[in-house]
Amino acid sequence: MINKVVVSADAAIQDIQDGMTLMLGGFGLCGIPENCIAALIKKGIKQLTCISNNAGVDDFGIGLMLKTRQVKKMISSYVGENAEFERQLLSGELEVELIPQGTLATRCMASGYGMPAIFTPAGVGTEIAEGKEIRNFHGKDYLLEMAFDADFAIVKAWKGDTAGNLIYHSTARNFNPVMAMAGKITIAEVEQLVEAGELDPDQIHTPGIYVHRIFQGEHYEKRIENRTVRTRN
Amino acid sequence: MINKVVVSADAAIQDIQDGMTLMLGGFGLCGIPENCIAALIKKGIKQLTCISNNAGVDDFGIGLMLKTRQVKKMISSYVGENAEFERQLLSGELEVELIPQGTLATRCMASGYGMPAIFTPAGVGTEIAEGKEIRNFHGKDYLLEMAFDADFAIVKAWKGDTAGNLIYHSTARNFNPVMAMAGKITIAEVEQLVEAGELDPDQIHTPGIYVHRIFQGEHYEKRIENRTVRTRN
Amino acid sequence: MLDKDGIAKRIAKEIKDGYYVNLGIGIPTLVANYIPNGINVALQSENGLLGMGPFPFEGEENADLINAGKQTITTLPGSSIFDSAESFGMIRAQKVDLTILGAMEVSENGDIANWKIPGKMVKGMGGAMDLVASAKNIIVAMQHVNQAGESKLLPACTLPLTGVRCVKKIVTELGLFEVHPLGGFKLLERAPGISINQIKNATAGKLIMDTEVPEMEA
Amino acid sequence: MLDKDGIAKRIAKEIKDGYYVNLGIGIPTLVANYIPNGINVALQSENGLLGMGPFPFEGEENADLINAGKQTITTLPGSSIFDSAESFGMIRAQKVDLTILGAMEVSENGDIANWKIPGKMVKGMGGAMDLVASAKNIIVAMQHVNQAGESKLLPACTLPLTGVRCVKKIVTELGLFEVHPLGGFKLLERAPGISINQIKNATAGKLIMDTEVPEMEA
Repeated sequence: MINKVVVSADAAIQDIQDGMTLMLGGFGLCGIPENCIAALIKKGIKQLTCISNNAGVDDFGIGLMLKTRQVKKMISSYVGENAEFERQLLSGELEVELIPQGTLATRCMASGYGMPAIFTPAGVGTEIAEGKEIRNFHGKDYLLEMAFDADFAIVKAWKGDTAGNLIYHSTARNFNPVMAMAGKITIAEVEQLVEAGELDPDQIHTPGIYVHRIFQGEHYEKRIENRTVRTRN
Repeated sequence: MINKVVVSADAAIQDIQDGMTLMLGGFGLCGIPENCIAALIKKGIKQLTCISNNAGVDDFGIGLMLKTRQVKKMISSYVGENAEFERQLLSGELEVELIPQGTLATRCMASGYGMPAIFTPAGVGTEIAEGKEIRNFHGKDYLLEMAFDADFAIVKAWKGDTAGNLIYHSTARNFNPVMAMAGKITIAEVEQLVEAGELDPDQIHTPGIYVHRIFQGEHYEKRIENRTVRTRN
Repeated sequence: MLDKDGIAKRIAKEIKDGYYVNLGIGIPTLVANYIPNGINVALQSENGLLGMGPFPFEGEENADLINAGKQTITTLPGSSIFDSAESFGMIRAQKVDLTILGAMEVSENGDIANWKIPGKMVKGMGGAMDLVASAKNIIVAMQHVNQAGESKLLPACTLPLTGVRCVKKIVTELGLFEVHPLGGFKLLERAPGISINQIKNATAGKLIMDTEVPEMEA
Repeated sequence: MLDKDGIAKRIAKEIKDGYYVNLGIGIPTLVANYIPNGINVALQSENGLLGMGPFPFEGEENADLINAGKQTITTLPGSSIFDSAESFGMIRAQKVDLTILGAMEVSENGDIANWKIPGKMVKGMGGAMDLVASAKNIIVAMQHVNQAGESKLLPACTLPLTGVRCVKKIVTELGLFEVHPLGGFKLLERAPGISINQIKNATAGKLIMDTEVPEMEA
């Protein structure tokens, strides 16, 4: 089988250039590619356009890349609680495009499925529809939304094998599979990297064909954004 | 959790009416809903439109329903080696619509994803494109193809739970998950029915929300259409 | 007058056995606490989970298992996990029976505004636009008036819209309302101790009612 | 002159390390037997498998594990299984590097006809139309002439088309040809023992060649 293993996050991101468009997996701080974000910061790649559902918090996730002013534009559905984000946005340093979450996910999927555009009702009758083609099917209006075009997709999985097959854990799956499909080059970081053959072919979430580079990450912090618990009686 | 269990194939198909449109999972004879096909034959429901990648063979799969003249129209990508099929087609008793396999799968998926139509390049410049809208994106032509509208989807899985969650085995997966998503009512027959909670949520191929009725089938023959083997030295 | 739990409790009665339900952030989240006995429902969280359970016990939080509000949660027997595209696929395909969410404004034809206030920092619509554009049944849980004392049930929304002609019912601290197919808020039930006049005074949009409007059952 | 295995063997040399390859039914299936040592490839079967292995040993056939030709097969370490929509999704998204398939006719601009003969029972196009419409690299494996002795390399196809302007190379028993971007079959290699004249006589479409055309290596 084709071997996709690279030695480190630094090696995986080595040809990402200033000004490129990146997809970054994760929902909130859950299932984000922590190691690759650290490597992007270390390398100081600038003027990035980031397609990611959220923008992290001030001191974690994509928020760390905002602090170092590496992001020119965010394409997200919700940019949450992030003071530095707000400051850069209001000062005009940062461009933001807000997109309905399902549209964001489906524009990624469209790219991975070789579909140039999709129809969705999300945003019909709202400012999101401005300038977009509207088409009626069976009495209901839909917007025509274009597939995303990203230079790199960077995703985080739980387990991966040397052939690039990925398995996600719980809701850390979220946007990762659809972005993994959609990158011109897809980088996967995993908590556990195993030999090809150790994963059950029936349980693969992302087939290795979509993944160009894979490595085992380290020191996963997996920060919890909103810890909610029940107390035991 | 919501319980989807019905007692038998007969119970599962009891409200399927003459003239309805059914999706039937499977590729060749692999992963076909054997029990439901038997129940449809027993009940003698007629004038059916069947969306299924193939039409079975003379004495197995949908071929059995052709023999009993229950099928008015087949929508398939390949109708294979089936003498009765050929006879009915040439005599005009049976209508056939041939569709590229990827278009067939994607029109099912579109329905399950709430997308009214999709764009695909398959068939551009061929007789399949006749009468269809062609649209150019980024220099390439695509056909606009409509989501399927099926009264029932009938699928076969390996394991299922009482909440309707399904796991398929090996390439018996094929069209089953996309059809399961697409039926107005979806019936799943499984080799092993287990209690909700026995399947790992990360390993579900078809979430229970898509499945309206589930039962454990019996006497699976799982016939092999084209047995090919290596001899040991 | 209903408190937040009262609103959640009333909405919970709208849930039928076998429903798949998506609960928004805020009051809608509380609805899960009041689902009647014998009613089997499955909660959908649009980040990719069906069969959401309660918060975990202290010490059992799992960073990989959160809901759309980024809260740590649990799964239930029969849960399933899927990606974001499939999650919104099942929403668009109307497999989710009921969506309950908050709002800043609702208009008498069922338009909803709940994502943007001009001049203020906009955090984004998240999944709300997808949900309201697709759901076959939407119930709004909200306060009847805003902090300035102005009605949130309006002839037309003044804020940027999230979706059009989509809200079916509204529960506020004052009562239960149905959006009439021809326009207008039809008062179905008064909250305990609330008079018709109190509701009239707090409702800017067209109010419709039968001659007798029952008080909500406790 | 090449036999079927010879054609498969020559095509196998076109496969590069790291390729994902889809093999059609017939001669293309034989290509798997001639992939050079040290070249790692993964075979995609459009019914939903990446990493297709050889036929199973007798007695180890699994009815649930077949290829697109409905033959019993095996998986290899690193295989993955997926549904039909994802399978054609990866094909449309050009994740498959090379598609090898048979043909009834190829035209000098790269059109292909391989699914239908008017007046004969039509079995269907299966996945061929999706594959030829999307693949970035298509090699056709076929006999140079049909059973009536007529050339299958034509100025324009006479049979109903499967796809347009898509074929990149053709290997027949007589040689290896490239479809020229401006139209025409460029002869790159002669099959062992085959003369230019033999090829000219068997080719109805425009034939292009350099002054020296090497003979294929064994």
